[in-house]
Amino acid sequence: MSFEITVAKRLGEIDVALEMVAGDGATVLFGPSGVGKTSVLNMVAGLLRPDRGRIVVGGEMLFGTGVDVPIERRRAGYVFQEARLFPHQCVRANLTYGAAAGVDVTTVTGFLGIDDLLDRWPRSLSGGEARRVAIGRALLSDPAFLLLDEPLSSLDRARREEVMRGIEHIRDVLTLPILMVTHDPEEAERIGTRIVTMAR
Amino acid sequence: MSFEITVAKRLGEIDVALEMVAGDGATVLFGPSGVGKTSVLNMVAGLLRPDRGRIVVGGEMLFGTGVDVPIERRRAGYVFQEARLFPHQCVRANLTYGAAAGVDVTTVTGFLGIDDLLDRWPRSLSGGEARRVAIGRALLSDPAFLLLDEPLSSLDRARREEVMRGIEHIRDVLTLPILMVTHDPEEAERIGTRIVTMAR
Amino acid sequence: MPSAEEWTVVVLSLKVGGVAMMVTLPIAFALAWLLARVRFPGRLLVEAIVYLPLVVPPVVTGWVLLLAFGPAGPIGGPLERWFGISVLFRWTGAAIAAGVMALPLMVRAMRLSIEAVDRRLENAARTLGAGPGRVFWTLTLPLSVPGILAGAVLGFARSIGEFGATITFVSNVPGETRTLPLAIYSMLQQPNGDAMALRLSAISVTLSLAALVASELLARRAGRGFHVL
Amino acid sequence: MPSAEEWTVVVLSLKVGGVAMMVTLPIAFALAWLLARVRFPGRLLVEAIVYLPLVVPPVVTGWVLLLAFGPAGPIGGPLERWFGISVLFRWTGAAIAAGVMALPLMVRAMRLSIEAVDRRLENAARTLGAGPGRVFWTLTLPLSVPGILAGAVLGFARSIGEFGATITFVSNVPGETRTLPLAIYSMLQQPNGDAMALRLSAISVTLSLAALVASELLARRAGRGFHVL
Amino acid sequence: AERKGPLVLAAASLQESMTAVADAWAKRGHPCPVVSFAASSALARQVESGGAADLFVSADEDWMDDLAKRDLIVTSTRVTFLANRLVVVAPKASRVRIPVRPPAALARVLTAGPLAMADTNSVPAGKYGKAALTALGVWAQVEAKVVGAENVRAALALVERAAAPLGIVYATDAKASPSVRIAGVFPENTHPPITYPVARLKTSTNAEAEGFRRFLISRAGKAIFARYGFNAR
Ligand SMILES: Nc1ncnc2c1ncn2[C@@H]1O[C@H](COP(=O)(O)OP(=O)(O)OP(=O)(O)O)[C@@H](O)[C@H]1O
Ligand SMILES: Nc1ncnc2c1ncn2[C@@H]1O[C@H](COP(=O)(O)OP(=O)(O)OP(=O)(O)O)[C@@H](O)[C@H]1O
Ligand SMILES: [Mg+2]
Ligand SMILES: [Mg+2]
Repeated sequence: MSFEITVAKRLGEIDVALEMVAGDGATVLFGPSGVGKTSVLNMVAGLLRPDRGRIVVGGEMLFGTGVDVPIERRRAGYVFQEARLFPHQCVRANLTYGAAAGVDVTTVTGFLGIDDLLDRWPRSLSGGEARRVAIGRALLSDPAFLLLDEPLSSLDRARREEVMRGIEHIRDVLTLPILMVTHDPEEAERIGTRIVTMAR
Repeated sequence: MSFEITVAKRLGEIDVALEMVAGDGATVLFGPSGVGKTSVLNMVAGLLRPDRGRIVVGGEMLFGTGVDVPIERRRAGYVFQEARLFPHQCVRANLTYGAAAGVDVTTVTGFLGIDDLLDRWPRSLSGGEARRVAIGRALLSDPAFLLLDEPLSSLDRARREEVMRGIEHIRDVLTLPILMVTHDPEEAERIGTRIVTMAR
Repeated sequence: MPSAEEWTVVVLSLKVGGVAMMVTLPIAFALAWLLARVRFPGRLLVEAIVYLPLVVPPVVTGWVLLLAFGPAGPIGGPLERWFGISVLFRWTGAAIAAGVMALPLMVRAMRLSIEAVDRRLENAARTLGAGPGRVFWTLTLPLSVPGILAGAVLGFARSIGEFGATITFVSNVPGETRTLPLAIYSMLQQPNGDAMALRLSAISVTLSLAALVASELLARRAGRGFHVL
Repeated sequence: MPSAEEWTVVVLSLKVGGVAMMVTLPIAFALAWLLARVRFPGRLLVEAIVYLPLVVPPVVTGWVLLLAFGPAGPIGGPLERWFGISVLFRWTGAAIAAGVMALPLMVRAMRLSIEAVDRRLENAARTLGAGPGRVFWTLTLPLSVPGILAGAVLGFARSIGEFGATITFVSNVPGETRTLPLAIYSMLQQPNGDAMALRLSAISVTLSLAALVASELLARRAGRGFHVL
Repeated sequence: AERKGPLVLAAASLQESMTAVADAWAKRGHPCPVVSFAASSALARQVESGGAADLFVSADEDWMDDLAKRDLIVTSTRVTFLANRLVVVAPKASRVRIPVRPPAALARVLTAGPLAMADTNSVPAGKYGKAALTALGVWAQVEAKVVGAENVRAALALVERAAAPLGIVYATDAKASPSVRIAGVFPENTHPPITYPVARLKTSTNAEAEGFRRFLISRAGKAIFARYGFNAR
């Protein structure tokens, strides 16, 4: 089982709830804007505490009765909806923030097309460049699973194709569990081993 | 002529340059990530000063020899790549920030699906909700032309359809010049009266 | 319960501190904005002058104020001739001293907040048709509220606690310039005044504590705009 | 050129101000962090105590320090008995006075910056495997640099200018505790000391100006991270 | 309307005694004088800058001379009306006695620990003390042990809190403090006379000013000061 998620959380006047059990591969979370997709990812990452529920990822219980694994030990490779780069660190430092010492950044910078950006400051990056650095940063942090919140928006076709291949590689060769949010049916189709649709 | 843009600008080690003359309707700016699309919009909006060039929109010279119209008098309806909502104002105040007194917000909140969010604070909005508020804010500011930087990313299919229809309405009925950046060929096809491709 | 005399001192302190803070606040914000946003030639000099009262001993500041605001001074002269106003030995002088001493603290705090305002939001506002003035009032100012509050508290506390410049500038006149610190000083001059001095210090602390709590509550309201997740 | 005597005073002032700032900086940052981030029961009380030296007249602060660090005091007693250390009439005492007076200014400035740090970045760091400690050192601290710099300048300037608490606590001992403000005060007590007092004030101002310029340069480096478009 | 009392600028060391005199004056049906207590130096500078007050009572003649030189006082009203003595104090519990002679013995006692004085370069009490110790031939030995306080009361406080075993203060201070005792008195001929002059200021407009000045130097006024340890002149 890659993801076993049963959560409920009240946000203001909205109830976010999801119940899903997903096998190996990538699970695409699909649903209208505001339904709670990002909130679910936040709960899996440990940033948001469910009011009740259970979260098991790759056989490891992250949240449940008496269990609430601290964020930093969940080993989520989380690509946020916004880039969230560290503004005071250059791109290289951002990329290696979560990485083991001596990691080779070129393993990801190649297919992300950010080889030339390593010495730049985040503020000088374009939208798509920042997004790709954020993807690279998550991948280099030796994650146990991936949480991807619309990672491919703001990428052009060619780049999107390359990044999708990267994700497929992670899914098929590295066999990391992946939970991805997207609004693009084509992306969902291609990456998702299965599609979970959330609704109010 | 809706847009007549000849600009060149050096950003760090990158040269952004564009030369285009576009007639009525919507112009889609297409090109790989980092090519300078956002920079062009910033120059048209007046946020970035071209090193040299000329910008004429709807017959009005915004930038050129001896001319540099101040940002606030260019009347650009600019939807930024990030939402940029004012964090200390509720959604309603954000929407009416640039609007004439007494403007009816429901003219845009309907098709944007943000009627229920009017009294919320920006920090509590989801990614797509914030984006839609940003679109509404730009539309309500009585713009002379629209600058849209990937406005439809992070919207689900149904909502995207509605917003696209809204943009088409603005293009065809209100006949405002529109300059839009997108990576989605389908969107480009449907909204763009013409497509301008930028390349290094 | 405070005695009638203590009461006079407290009311006077509040008046002096309150007026000093209120008048200095906008001046400090204008200076903070200037220092944070405008690159002009004499910038570092202006900054140095603002900081002066922090650096030189309060006695010197008081003395300089005395020279400036005396009837023969460059400010006091015209003030006296044209408006018939004299601030020597008057509570207005005490407020001036308090304000001048509080200024550097206020400016620094406000500047920090102004510099932290996201310029991208201001740019967005301008594309929406807001001129620099409107951008200032609707964005820069409200987004700097944390710094303004911090500056106000620091300034008020400093005003309430100001001693050296005040006694040097406007003396220690009961009912006019004998604010809490001066009253405390007077008590400490008497061998048996320790208890009274402590009492007055406690009042002093209570006042500032109240200001502190008020600013915390206001700050909490202002803080709701920020993302935490 | 300063005379040999002035030189002694300047060097002493720098030593006292520098040590006071260096030692107080981490304490202030820890307090600022605590006040900005942790909601604990006695929070307002801690805050009030931090602010005390700002509010009560410096003379009272000096007097309280005297009681605490005197040979019979709760801190001075053990210090003397166990370590044979006495800070009375020593430059170390002057540094303590300066540090205590500078503390509230430093804490407030730092807190402002800590509160302005984007929590979402810290959350991102934690998902990347950084524990609270690493998040603090790699994000909270460096992103608070503007506040730390502002606090350092304010603190240094305040230390260089500290008078009332110092003279009350450790007296005016040449070569040990006679810092610039005390020397200036001594001058002003004499009918013809004005010129000398002004001279020393100018030195004082120059020192702080140097600190100011240094902090501006550092701040410029730190400021490059922020979006402007 | 209520008549306003004169504004009196008085040296801080007169705090208690002057307040008592002002109260006595008020009891006789006069409007209560408004007294501002600060260092003589601060008050004199305020007058020099044009501050309008009625009377100035200085703790030393230097600052009064300074005002006279600038023609700010009505010279005919200047009267030196009080005098003080310089003493060595020790904490109440201490049993130390100060031998005035020989210098070696005096120096040995005074250098046993820090010697609290008002600043010897600037504050009057400190300057008098330095003069006395010089006259007694021990200044060179004692100097290193001296800690200079901002004012006499601060020096006294150091002794009261046992931060210093001995201090040099005015007799009036010693008398007012319950926690110190006088361990020795300096002979009057070892230092310049310690005197307090009063004068009316040229800026004085208050009709009561002259009356209060006369009361200060009257037998009744001086009697009140005497209760606080001053010697009438
Ligand atoms: N503090 C709050 N008060 C009220 N409503 C909130 C609060 N926080 C979040 N919400 C609401 O919770 C819902 C879920 O938000 P979430 O960010 O998870 O949506 P999403 O599915 O990721 O949407 P999108 O596709 O637009 O990013 C949204 O409707 C949002 O408005
Ligand atoms: N200060 C700078 N120093 C160096 N390069 C810069 C700087 N500012 C911008 N650039 C570069 O300029 C290029 C244009 O950026 P811009 O944001 O316009 O791209 P874009 O076409 O909008 O890309 P995207 O589709 O990813 O948003 C980018 O390659 C960016 O890295
Ligand atoms: Mg979302
Ligand atoms: Mg872009």
